[in-house]
Amino acid sequence: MKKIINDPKRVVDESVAGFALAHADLVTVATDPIHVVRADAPVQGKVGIVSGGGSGHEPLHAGYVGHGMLDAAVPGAVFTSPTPDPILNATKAVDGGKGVLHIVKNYTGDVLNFETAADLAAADGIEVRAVVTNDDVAVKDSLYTAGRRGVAGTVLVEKIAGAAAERGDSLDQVAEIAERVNANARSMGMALTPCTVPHAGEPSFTLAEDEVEIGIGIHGEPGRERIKIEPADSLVDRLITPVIEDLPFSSGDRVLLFVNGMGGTPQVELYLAYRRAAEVLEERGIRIERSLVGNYITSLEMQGFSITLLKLDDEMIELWDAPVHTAALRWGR
Amino acid sequence: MKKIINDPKRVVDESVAGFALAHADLVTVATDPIHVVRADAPVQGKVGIVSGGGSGHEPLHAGYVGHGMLDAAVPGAVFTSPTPDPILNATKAVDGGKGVLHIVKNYTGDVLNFETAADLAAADGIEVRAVVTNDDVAVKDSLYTAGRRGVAGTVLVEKIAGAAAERGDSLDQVAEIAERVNANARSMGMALTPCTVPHAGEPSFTLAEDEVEIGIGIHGEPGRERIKIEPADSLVDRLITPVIEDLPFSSGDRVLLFVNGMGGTPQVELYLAYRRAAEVLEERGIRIERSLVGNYITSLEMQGFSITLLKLDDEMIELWDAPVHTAALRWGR
Amino acid sequence: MGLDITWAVDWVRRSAESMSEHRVELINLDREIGDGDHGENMDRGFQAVLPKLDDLPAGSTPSDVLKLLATTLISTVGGAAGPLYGTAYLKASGAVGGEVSLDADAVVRMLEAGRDGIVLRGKAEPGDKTMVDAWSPAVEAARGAAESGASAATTLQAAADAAAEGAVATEPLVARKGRASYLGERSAGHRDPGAQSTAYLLAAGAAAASNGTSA
Amino acid sequence: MGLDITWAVDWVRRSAESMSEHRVELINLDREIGDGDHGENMDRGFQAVLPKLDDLPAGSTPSDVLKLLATTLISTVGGAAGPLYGTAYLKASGAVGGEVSLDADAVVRMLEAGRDGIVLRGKAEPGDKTMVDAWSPAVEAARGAAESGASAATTLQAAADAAAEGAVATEPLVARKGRASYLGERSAGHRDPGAQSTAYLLAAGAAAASNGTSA
Ligand SMILES: Nc1ncnc2c1ncn2[C@@H]1O[C@H](COP(=O)(O)OP(=O)(O)O)[C@@H](O)[C@H]1O
Ligand SMILES: Nc1ncnc2c1ncn2[C@@H]1O[C@H](COP(=O)(O)OP(=O)(O)O)[C@@H](O)[C@H]1O
Ligand SMILES: [Mg+2]
Ligand SMILES: [Mg+2]
Ligand SMILES: [Mg+2]
Ligand SMILES: [Mg+2]
Repeated sequence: MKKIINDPKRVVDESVAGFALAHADLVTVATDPIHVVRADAPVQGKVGIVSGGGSGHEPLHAGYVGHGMLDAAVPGAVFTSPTPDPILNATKAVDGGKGVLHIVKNYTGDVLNFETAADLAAADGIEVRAVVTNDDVAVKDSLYTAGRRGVAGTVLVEKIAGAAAERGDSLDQVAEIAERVNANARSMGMALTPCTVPHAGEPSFTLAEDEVEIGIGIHGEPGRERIKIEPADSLVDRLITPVIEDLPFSSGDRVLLFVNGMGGTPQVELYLAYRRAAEVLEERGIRIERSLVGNYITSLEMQGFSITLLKLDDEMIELWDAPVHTAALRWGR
Repeated sequence: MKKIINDPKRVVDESVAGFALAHADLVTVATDPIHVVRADAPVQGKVGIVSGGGSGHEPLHAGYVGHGMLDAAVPGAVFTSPTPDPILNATKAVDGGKGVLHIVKNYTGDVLNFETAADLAAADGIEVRAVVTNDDVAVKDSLYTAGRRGVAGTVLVEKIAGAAAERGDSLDQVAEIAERVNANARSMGMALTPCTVPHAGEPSFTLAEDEVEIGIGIHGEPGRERIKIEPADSLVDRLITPVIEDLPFSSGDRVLLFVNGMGGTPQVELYLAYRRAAEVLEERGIRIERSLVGNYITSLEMQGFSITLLKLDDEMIELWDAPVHTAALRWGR
Repeated sequence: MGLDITWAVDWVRRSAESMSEHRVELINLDREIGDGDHGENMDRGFQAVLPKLDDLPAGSTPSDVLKLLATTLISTVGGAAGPLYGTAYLKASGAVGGEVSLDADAVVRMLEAGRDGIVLRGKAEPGDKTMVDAWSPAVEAARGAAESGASAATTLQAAADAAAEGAVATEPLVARKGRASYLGERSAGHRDPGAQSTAYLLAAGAAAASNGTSA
Repeated sequence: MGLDITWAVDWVRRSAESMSEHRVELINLDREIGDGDHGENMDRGFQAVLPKLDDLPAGSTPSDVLKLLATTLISTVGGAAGPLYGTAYLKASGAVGGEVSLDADAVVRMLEAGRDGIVLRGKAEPGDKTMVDAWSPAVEAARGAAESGASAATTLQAAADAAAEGAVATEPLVARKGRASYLGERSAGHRDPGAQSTAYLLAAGAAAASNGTSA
């Protein structure tokens, strides 16, 4: 394992400390237990939004703390959900009197820890609602599984819900739009290479020189199937087809096309994938209204990418375009 | 070699095509020969700024085309300087009557091809000046070498010169500030892993499981020395010390600290490195006024990072803060 | 002879030792069908509780130790295992509240409450390839032992043995809860890391008990 | 017998073939001490000129062929090699302008002008571990051959042989120009890719010439 780290046990602490120094204008970082809070929190009269989860997916979530998006992020150990304490602290820190929304990716650990924190916050008189994202079509949803995973769609939920909160929506309204974005978002990813969790020291799985994993999760969880590498256009087709057919997205739909890198993928490959994805949508009469291309929700240094489609309505477009000022996503100010 | 590509010979064309589709609001892309031009070019009464070089360093340069930065970018084949034709075409396309600045990284190929293009543009009556960036302290500068390489400092030159052009400075003034930024910027990088040029199909060099390369260039050119991997803090010290001592940067200086990823480095590691770099500067009484952390000039999927320091003056700070709206760098609008 | 505060503290100490010792093994099991952090998570949690044991007030009961363990795990482990084990120990603590010394029946009540806590939070059924597949046979075995008149220590040993078998028996199963469920059929052929850690934790309890009896 | 338009066209064709054939080898040499693109760059450039050869107007001279080659390389190769070889062929073209058939002296003039063009643009001296280290001995050898009365073909063969030796002789050198110079001492022990491509290109010229003589 080669990484730019010191003690594997201190990776998250030291990285978040660096983040705090680099973005002191945007965030305040509390340590022990660690959570990242918008510098001007709590914003009175605004719904607070807290998200979090295991570290290793940066810029998710700390990179999205700031005006128009999250009020706080709670990073756990690498790929490990945070415990309830920092979630509770973050929830208290961002409560501006209008309640707090938890945006939680659908993993057993995240759901359970956020649940506990929400119970504790409620006991302290803070109104909390949770939206659980589960946009990954790679895993069959069923009563007999943990359900679909929350992946790249989470970024879109955070941006759009963040804008709704910023314009003054109520907790119910913010939760409703967050649910709506999640319900209209679908994703699927693939990996060329595994990633290595610092404290594990070994790659999360192994792939032969000519193999790729289709349907990969964002924790290096193996996916749907392992196949021989194919040209980029075929790989894009393998991801976008199930995404399109799941919702389904149909001719005339307006979408946001999000091509996300897994952390170790060069931009040149992401845009190359974007080209094919746009072509497929064009062929199907699906209109790309907005785009996002880059490493926005990652798995450490994993190489690979995911494709997310979000079916847009006018309100979502307006909220997507609204100003946002965070470390990783910024426009309009 | 595992990459998200189709035909290795069409990587740049297809990727730039994707870029054009994703950022149609910002840029227009001319093909054959390929160059990326600001959507509203030529901006009358504004100095045009053109940069370019081999592909594989994305977001450099196309990601920096837009308001407040570059007017055009000319991507060559991967790691290969573009030929004079597209540079000439780009130069003509962005000439708004006030002349054009070429920002060229100091590599024999880039210098020669931009020189030829400038001669041809001059023959067409366009006033062209070139600024050659050479901020890499890893390579000893000497009469007997090709001189220092232009690396991450180039991004800072492009941003600040771009802002000067946007506010209406003359060609001489824009060139002067570009020279000033280059003269006050120093960088050094390292790599954990090599990168693989698509048409080569093999890694640019090999490193053992426990080796890193100090002083790496942005084309996977081997650097100063190969050492056993060390903790992140020591690696940061190995990069920042020669950077500080070269200019030199001294107590009381105000700087921009730029921690750049080589393309395959996760953010968690970049911020961890930033933490140590900030600590070193603090110890030396050097004041961090501005920061930039991320993958801004890369070597395909190479893992590693570089540290750049720019000694700031008031004008540079003002120009750094000025609005910029490009695919990869955006604030203030 | 029942299991008292000394046993309870010893259980936690031995558990911490076992989690350290098997940290890499549990990480590797979790890498196969999860995300490779289970050993790290458990080790972090149990290391965190050790210093707190010294601050237990005089007169503390096994229930107090279990509660301390529960709250520490909840606030340090994270992931799925943190809340699940946290709830297990919290409910176990409640089931033997106030008792100074646990007899065989108390051991059964404790284990059953623990298992029920996990099921309440995690909604897994036996056969879903989770830690429940170690806890459930452990509870049954303990009940059987206690009903046939075994000592508390022997009862706990029976539970530990059954948990170990239960962990092994997760290998052919297809996971239907937790991260491994994303793998579908491909989860078969691997042991569930949480079931294995459960086996180690109950083995630590049994070892502490037999040590107490023989001492 | 001098070297005429047929020879010139054949030289370019054989050069293209040689660059294709040695593409991977030149990439690998460049990977060692550069950025791994030299073979790709040269192959792209020479492939681009092939279709244009068919459009040469009747009455074209070797100089016209060299000029076409020069402008094509300049506009398709990029990198350092594009402008350097481009300038070399442009100056070589100029040195034999209007001549229908090149004798040994013309071959020397052509090679010398090419070498000087490279030095003018690249500022490298012999011993800097660049293509100049193949071109310079080639020019000297050609001059020696021509002075001792050799034919144009033999003169070119002498140049090609000297270039090949010159390329080999770059191996122990420490690079002082181009990308390899960044390596300092570590560039020693590797052959310069540009010197090697020069050797192949001159060999192609000599082969075309000897083919012409024997035909
Ligand atoms: N719903 C559930 N019910 C019971 N146990 C579960 C459930 N989900 C996960 N587990 C257990 O948790 C273990 C994984 O724990 P851990 O790796 O620490 O957490 P995470 O999966 O969040 O990384 C699994 O091996 C399984 O035994
Ligand atoms: N200044 C120079 N003078 C002469 N030849 C040079 C000079 N710089 C580079 N070269 C030649 O160019 C070759 C590299 O060409 P190429 O790999 O195509 O370009 P780049 O270095 O831009 O990738 C070197 O092997 C060397 O022979
Ligand atoms: Mg986990
Ligand atoms: Mg090159
Ligand atoms: Mg796990
Ligand atoms: Mg090269």
